[in-house]
Amino acid sequence: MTIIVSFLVVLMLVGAVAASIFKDLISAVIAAALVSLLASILFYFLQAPDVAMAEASIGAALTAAIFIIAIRRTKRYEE
Amino acid sequence: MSFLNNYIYYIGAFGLILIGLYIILVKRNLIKVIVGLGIVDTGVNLFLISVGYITKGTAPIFSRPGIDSEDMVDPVPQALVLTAIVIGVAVLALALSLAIRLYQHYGTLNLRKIREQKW
Amino acid sequence: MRRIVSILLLVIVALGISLSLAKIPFGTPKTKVGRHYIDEGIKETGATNIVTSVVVSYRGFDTLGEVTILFIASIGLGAVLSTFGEKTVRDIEPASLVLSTGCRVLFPLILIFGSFVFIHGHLTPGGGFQGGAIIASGFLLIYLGCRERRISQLAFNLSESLGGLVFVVIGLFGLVLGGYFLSNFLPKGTVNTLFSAGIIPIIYIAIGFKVGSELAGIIDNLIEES
Amino acid sequence: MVNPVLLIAVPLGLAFAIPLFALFWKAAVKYIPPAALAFNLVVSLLLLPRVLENSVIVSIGGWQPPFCINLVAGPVGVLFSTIIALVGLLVSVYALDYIKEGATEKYHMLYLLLLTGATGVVLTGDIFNLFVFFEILCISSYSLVAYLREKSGIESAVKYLIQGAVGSSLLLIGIGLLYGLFGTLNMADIAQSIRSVSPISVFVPMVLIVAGLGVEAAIFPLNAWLPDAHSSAPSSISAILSGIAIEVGLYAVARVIFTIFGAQSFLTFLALLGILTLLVGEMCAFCQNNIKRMLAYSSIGQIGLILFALAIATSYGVTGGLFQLLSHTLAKALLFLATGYMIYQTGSMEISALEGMGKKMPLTCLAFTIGAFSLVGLPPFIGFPSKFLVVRAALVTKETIFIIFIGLALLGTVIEAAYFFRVVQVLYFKADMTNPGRKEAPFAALIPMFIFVILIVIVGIYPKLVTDVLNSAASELLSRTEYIKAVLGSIL
Repeated sequence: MTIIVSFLVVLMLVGAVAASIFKDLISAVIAAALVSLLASILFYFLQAPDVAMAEASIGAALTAAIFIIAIRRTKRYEE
Repeated sequence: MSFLNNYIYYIGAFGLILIGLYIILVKRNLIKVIVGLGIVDTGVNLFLISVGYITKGTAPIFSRPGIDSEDMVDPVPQALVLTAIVIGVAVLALALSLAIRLYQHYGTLNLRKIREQKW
Repeated sequence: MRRIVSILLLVIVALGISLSLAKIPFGTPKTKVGRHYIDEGIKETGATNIVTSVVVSYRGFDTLGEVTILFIASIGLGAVLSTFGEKTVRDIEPASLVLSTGCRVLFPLILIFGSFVFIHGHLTPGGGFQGGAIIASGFLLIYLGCRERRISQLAFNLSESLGGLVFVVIGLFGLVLGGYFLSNFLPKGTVNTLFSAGIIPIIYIAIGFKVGSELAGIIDNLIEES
Repeated sequence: MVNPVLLIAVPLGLAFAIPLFALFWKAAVKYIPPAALAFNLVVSLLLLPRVLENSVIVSIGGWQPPFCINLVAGPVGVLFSTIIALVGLLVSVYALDYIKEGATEKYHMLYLLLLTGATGVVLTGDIFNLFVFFEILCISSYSLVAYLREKSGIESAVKYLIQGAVGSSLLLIGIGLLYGLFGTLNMADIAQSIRSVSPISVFVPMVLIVAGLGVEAAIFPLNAWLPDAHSSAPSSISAILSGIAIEVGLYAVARVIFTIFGAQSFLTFLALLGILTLLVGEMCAFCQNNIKRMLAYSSIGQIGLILFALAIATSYGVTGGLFQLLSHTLAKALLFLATGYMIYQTGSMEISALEGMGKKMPLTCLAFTIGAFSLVGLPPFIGFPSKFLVVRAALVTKETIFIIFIGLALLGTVIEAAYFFRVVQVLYFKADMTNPGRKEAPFAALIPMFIFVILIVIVGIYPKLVTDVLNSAASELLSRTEYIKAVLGSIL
């Protein structure tokens, strides 16, 4: 169990670092959504199913969608 | 192993918070900064939930009769985090709408170039 | 330069927090309020999902504030983005037949699932926020798949303000009938059935409508306006 | 028997009802905020005599504290809610005529929700609930700063939002740490058990919470957003942000420091921060050519003085701080309201563009002058007794450090006098030859301005009118044990 959790945490931190590095904002947003998704799995492991549902639907899906809509209205690449 | 067992969630939570704060402090692109805000929010939420966890606990739901209430995890942080998630998405949506308007006015999202006002 | 200063700042923050965390060991029971909710929650509120009873009943005032925040965000977004009718007409490429039919088939199913989640909020995991978010994702699907459709902003606004009003009015009824704002003045019913827990399911349904229409309104504003 | 929860529930319900109202009777929407705030004012004034004897504790949902959220309507809370309702009512009357462009019904909703959030912050007795109401206050101010959708407004709203969002994340981490340490969120309950853990582990959450609240309270290193936001918002919103939002932030800081943590050792540091805030604010204000930016920096200076007075933490000091807070609220709201129509007439925010306005808009300029004199601290206006109380409180402590600080504060006042007199001189003594035709502000704007003027003069002449309330508010803020006993001992 600890190993799975550690793997997920490391993956999550890698996702966060990737969100900081990517110059393509859409990729950065996808990486941030991955962070949210992994966090929602961690919430499930922490016995918080309500929060896991909320994080997966609001944090990962809807936030990523509004980010992508906003990026389409502005600029895709960071200069 | 016991170190990992005890601290892995805290490490994850504060790792996210620190990476998010780093993005906010260092990055120039407004959308990137807003992504950073989202990551900080996720980290804070993970931290709150791990504060309420009890080793080998169960979810605080009496889904079948006769379930043992002794080792249920704390429901309060979960309620707080539900609130915090919604507040987070509200702030992000407002920030993105401002970013769209800002881009229409300035043609750029680079915060260092947007300096109409000075001290 | 900026980078070094920020990293130094972050190191200080990290040190401070880890200092304080040493006093909060992971995984040990240390809560006093939470214990009370677990022990007394079912008796006092009639909801089997303790998180729901905390969200709607014990800390219902927070939840009222929280739906207000979402309401403010959606109004503020409208105020910032609205163009007052002077829209530039964009040529929208219609989606393929398969995509738009698929969206039309899925949309009611998503709606039903979302409603199920918030109607059963007091019995199973889930509730107004999760159900509302699921409903909003159904609307997102419609916006992406059937682009020529547009749901009127007015419907969203009305549903938002009705949801909010129901919450406040139930609270005031509680004040009049039970003596406390948001007190549970309805009979609690049989635990673990749909019609139980008094005002909790009613409030969660109101929240579900409100959150769903607010999130959908935010998406609508972002896609259509500006 | 009036229930304090109505102060929050009724405006909230009315704000939710505005979209429904707009459907049937659009013209009436703008009268809802004045109506709601008038209701709040009446309820607060009805509560005021009662809470002077005993704090009214109401629990939400009918459970015992600490198991539910409770509202604590003590002297401080009701004093603040009265100020919020009064200033909010006057400014909303002003806005009836001032706000014409944009989505006006959205303006009125956001305005009402902002003030509801402020009322919630001052009344709540639960730290997470405080965070939620704080977010209501902040998020509605972000959107209102951007309301005009001009270049500068959007830019300052973005800056404000980013700093505010980081601040609220820090606040939430602090609250999480407190919950981890004590397992409760009720402020009285935390205060009761705060001595049971070592001071060092409480120190980190305290710093995080004060830093998070300090962003909104504009304490020195955290106030970069303030001049931009206050100068580019519509003038009625600048009046509210300067007159109410910062003050509510300061209240939250004071409540956290005094009641929850009871941190004596932190106070000298806060006094230092206050004096730094004051000097930085006044000096920057002196250099400004833009009148709204000048007023915004002057708010920073005043906030510094209030923070310093609160950090003296004697009965005199806190009374003086609260009095100074009241006088700043009235005077600064008046100044922004008067400036709003001056800018509207001249079309420019430069101070030099205001030449000869004393002839064109005599009443507005008279109101501006009275506000400026009161802020500087001239008798017979309210600023004089309040500054006098602060100075006396600092001298009575007989501690060298506070006496040095109050000397610096008086230096700040001299700078303040210099830049306000400069503006007054431009208004009256620089003759402007072009078109001296009078063009006064409309009636709906003059009435609230002159009510402010009357309040400033009356309280300036008879400070006794408010000192009783301020005294008992100060003693409530300072006595932790009374607060704990009131909340955990008696349930309404």
